[in-house]
Amino acid sequence: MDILVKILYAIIAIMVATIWGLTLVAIVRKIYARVHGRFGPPLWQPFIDIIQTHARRAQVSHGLMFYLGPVFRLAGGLGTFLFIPIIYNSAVFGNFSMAGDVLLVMYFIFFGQLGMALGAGEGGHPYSPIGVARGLAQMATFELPFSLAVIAVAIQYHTLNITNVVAAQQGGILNWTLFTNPLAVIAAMLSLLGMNSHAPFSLVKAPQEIPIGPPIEMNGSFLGILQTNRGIFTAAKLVLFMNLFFGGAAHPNIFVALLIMMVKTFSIYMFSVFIGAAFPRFRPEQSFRFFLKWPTIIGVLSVIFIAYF
Amino acid sequence: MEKKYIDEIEKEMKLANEGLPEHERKFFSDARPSRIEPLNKHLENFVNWARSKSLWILAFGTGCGSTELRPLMTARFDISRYGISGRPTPRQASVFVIGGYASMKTIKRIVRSYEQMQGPKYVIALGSCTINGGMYYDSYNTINRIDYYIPVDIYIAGCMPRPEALIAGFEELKAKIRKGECDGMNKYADNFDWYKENQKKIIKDWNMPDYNW
Amino acid sequence: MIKNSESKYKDFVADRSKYPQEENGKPVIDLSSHKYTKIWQGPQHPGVTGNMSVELIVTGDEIVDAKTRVGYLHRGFEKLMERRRYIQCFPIVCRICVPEPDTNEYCVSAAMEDLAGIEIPEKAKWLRTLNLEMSRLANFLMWIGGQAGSLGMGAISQWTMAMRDYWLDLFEELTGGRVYHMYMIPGGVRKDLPDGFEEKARELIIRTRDLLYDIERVFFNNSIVKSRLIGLGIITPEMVAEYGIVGPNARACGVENDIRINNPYVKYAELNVKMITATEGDAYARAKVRYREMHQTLDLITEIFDKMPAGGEIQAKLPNVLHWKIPAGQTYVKAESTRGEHGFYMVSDGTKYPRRVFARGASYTHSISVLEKLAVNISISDLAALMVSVHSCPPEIER
Amino acid sequence: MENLIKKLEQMVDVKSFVKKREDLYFLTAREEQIIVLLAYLKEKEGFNHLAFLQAVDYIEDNKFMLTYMLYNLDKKMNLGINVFIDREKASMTSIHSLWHHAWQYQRELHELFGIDFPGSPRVKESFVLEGWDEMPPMRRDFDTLEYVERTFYPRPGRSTNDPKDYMKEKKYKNFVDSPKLRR
Repeated sequence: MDILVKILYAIIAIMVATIWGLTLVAIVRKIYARVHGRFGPPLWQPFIDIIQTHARRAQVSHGLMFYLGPVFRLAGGLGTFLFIPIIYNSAVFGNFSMAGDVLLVMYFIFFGQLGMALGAGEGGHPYSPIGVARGLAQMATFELPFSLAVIAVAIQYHTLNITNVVAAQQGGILNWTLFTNPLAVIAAMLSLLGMNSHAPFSLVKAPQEIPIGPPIEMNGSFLGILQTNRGIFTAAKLVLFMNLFFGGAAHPNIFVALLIMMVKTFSIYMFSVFIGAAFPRFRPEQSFRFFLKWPTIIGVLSVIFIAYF
Repeated sequence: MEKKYIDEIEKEMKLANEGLPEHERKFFSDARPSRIEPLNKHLENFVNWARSKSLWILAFGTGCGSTELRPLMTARFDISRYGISGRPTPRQASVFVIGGYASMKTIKRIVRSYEQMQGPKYVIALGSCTINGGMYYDSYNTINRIDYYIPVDIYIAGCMPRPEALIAGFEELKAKIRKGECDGMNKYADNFDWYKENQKKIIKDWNMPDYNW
Repeated sequence: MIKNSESKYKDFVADRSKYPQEENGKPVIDLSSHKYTKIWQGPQHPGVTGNMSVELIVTGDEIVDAKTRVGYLHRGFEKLMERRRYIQCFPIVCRICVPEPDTNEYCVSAAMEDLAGIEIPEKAKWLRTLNLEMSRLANFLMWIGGQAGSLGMGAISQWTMAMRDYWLDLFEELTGGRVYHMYMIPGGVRKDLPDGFEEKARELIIRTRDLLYDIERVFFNNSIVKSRLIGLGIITPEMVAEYGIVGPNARACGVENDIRINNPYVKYAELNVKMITATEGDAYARAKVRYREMHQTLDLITEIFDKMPAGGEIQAKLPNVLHWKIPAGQTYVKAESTRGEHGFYMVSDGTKYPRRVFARGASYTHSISVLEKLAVNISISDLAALMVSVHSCPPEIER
Repeated sequence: MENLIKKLEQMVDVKSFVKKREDLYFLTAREEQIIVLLAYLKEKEGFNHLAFLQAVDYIEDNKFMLTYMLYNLDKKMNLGINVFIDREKASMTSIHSLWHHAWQYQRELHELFGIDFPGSPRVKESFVLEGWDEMPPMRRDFDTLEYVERTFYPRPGRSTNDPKDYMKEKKYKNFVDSPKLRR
């Protein structure tokens, strides 16, 4: 009986996260539009897009992996999400948080991309392998500073459990990792730029070079699933960062806590949006070089700093 | 019915793909487009509303009419307010904007891109040149009527039509979609042989499959 | 494979140790060996300029061979003009180059006047100069938006396209047409300036300057833009004569080739047009040259408004244009478009119909020979930027 | 300019020499001497910019007139060189060795006029037409309107009429003299 309740709670959490993630995507589109000097699409546009993609009459598949690719992507997004507590100390939004879930989450972040790579490769369009190669290489590079930052956090709090990490940051803004371990936060935020793949790191979906890259053959429901996953995955990433570095969202009143979560994730997202609105795109090797240079050095420094001082 | 008749019927229902060399034919589909019936009434109305609210234009500037697509997309006449955005690949696009005249080299690509689009797909034809040839009515390289080669939903007259006219045309298209009148995909499937005959009449070197998904 | 620090770009060489193996100087490209992939960039591709395509052969991310395929916009203008009378030729020529139609109008009208020996009045010359400069500015705004967009910087292209649209509004007020303005008819121009045109234009010039300063701050001083454009597609002064390179592409490597100064047409002799050159010859230098050209165009428009006489005849006496016979002869009239030398070669044989009209577009060589040479050894990511940087305009290639 | 003409006349035989404008001259040369003439003009006289190479179809006297338009950046002067070649089995010596972009014009002429340039690279490639099986379209005896009516589907209701008669009957019925363009 207990597990059923937990599953029900998880479904509620997924709903909330999906809606919030898609709304966040729409808000970001509007902000870009304002930078461009126009109005931009309405806030409900992503939802209508998803309905429209699922309502296509004909859908072309290229084999089994082509089916499984978006499914893996969605599984990766859900897996990333399900092990992150959205709200600290909440029965509904606690999710399946357990010991060592940080490692699981980082594995799931990879998992979705790999599944997507398999599916896109089956599509057979020459641009999708190029996009997949770019995406995986870039991910391998930006995962390095991120893992270093997570290792630093784990050393700092002597735990691999996100809930404990959040618990350790409670009680005052100065307990956040942002202030207790700034180097790790800097490294992680730099890698967030690549994770969100906004400019200048929007290599994977560069329209002028490889028109939209891996999902170039995805159509109809495949694309719809990918877009749904975009909402979930965005929310999951941002909530993870919020939990690890910005003190999580904790409040006795659940709605206030949700509000805190929204405000924090939004401001974390803005960091990469502001940079993306003002910069052109890197060449792939430039992007890889960027991640392997300063963010990695900062991450190593943060680990050393935490371990020995 | 006996099985061999069924086989014969199936054989003549298959496409010949004569344009392709012998060893390549097995790589391509030889199925004809099939008519797809809409869903039941209320569901169809709902999805039609969703389709009309998010139109994805195929990013293929086939003629000089596509010059006016850039002001349409950008800050002056911001078409994304109406949920219309560009899509770089035909697999995901739902609206094909034929920008002005189509030369004989372009109509081949137009046919190919149109057949690769996943239905329901709508076509908007810009400019007088797509209606009756316009000022290129006697040019040996530009076709006169686009609707002999692909089904067209909305014509926008003018050389070239202004962005306001384009916005009005898109609104017309939305109204037609909500009424469920834009059925170009099934029209193409029904009159497939007629369209193919017209296309092969002008595309002299037909080196692609007869119907490419 | 590709060095990308700004200083190293000067001696830019790709590592050819693996692919393709060279035999007596020529790379051997064997598609059946699975080392190479053939990719068609275009015609249905967001990164190509207009409706053209480049047939690429890549190994990994590096282009080893490129062939430009054009002809998707061929309308046979020259054949059509042989079937039309002189005055009927005039309204179709502006379709030859879509973003900048006025150069075609000027060239064909000037060619007819040159053959028929008609001298157009002063005010008409001033108005033609004004119109040419305005269209040059509009096209440059579109170009710099495309250059920024090809690097994935959407904001700049949105701003410049909006600003270009205000200039198109001025065009509409002056000529009645938004994109295609059949304005410079043979023997003069169609309309005089409307009231209040000058004030609107001056006010718009100020706004355009503000936008240009913003663009310099956001685009030209951007480290990523520099690291991507500097050293991309270097045109050397030796190539200029060999490949027939004209216009900003030639000026960006130090060759002083500007028809407005070398062979002044309508009123450029009385305006102070400065020769704007750079020395590097790479994409960044070309962009800078065009950026300074835009500023100079704004200056020129202001100067034209200062020097233009108020009244005056704007239309010379023509014979009845419906049966207008032009004496036999041949002529070549050229003007400086945004892409360089844009010329019309017209041969008449004494009848009502021209015998032969040929439109020489600058990007005829820029985006075929030059692009095929420059595209080799660069990464596939840079191809869109390179195509915009040589300013290829497909409709004027194939007419 | 005149001494240049003298020099040229000593070297090759220049048939006619026309001064069109201050900065535009035309001269007519013989077919077999064109490569010598162009090489001399390019290397010695500084006419090193080939603006274009085009053909004019003189069907009545059964000739093609090729025009090489050169430009001299120092003298700021255009020089057009006309060469008359035979129309049947039209062939011309290729100049792709002089300019790297000359092969484009030769490919275009080969496709649109049917003039052959032996040895020119990629001259047989298709430039703008695809699967064209008629005669080269830019020749005078190719009737494009007839081809259009044969190939495409003109929309009914379109009428073309001679502007002179049309204007006469519509507008200037009671005009005696021909109308002047007025602003």
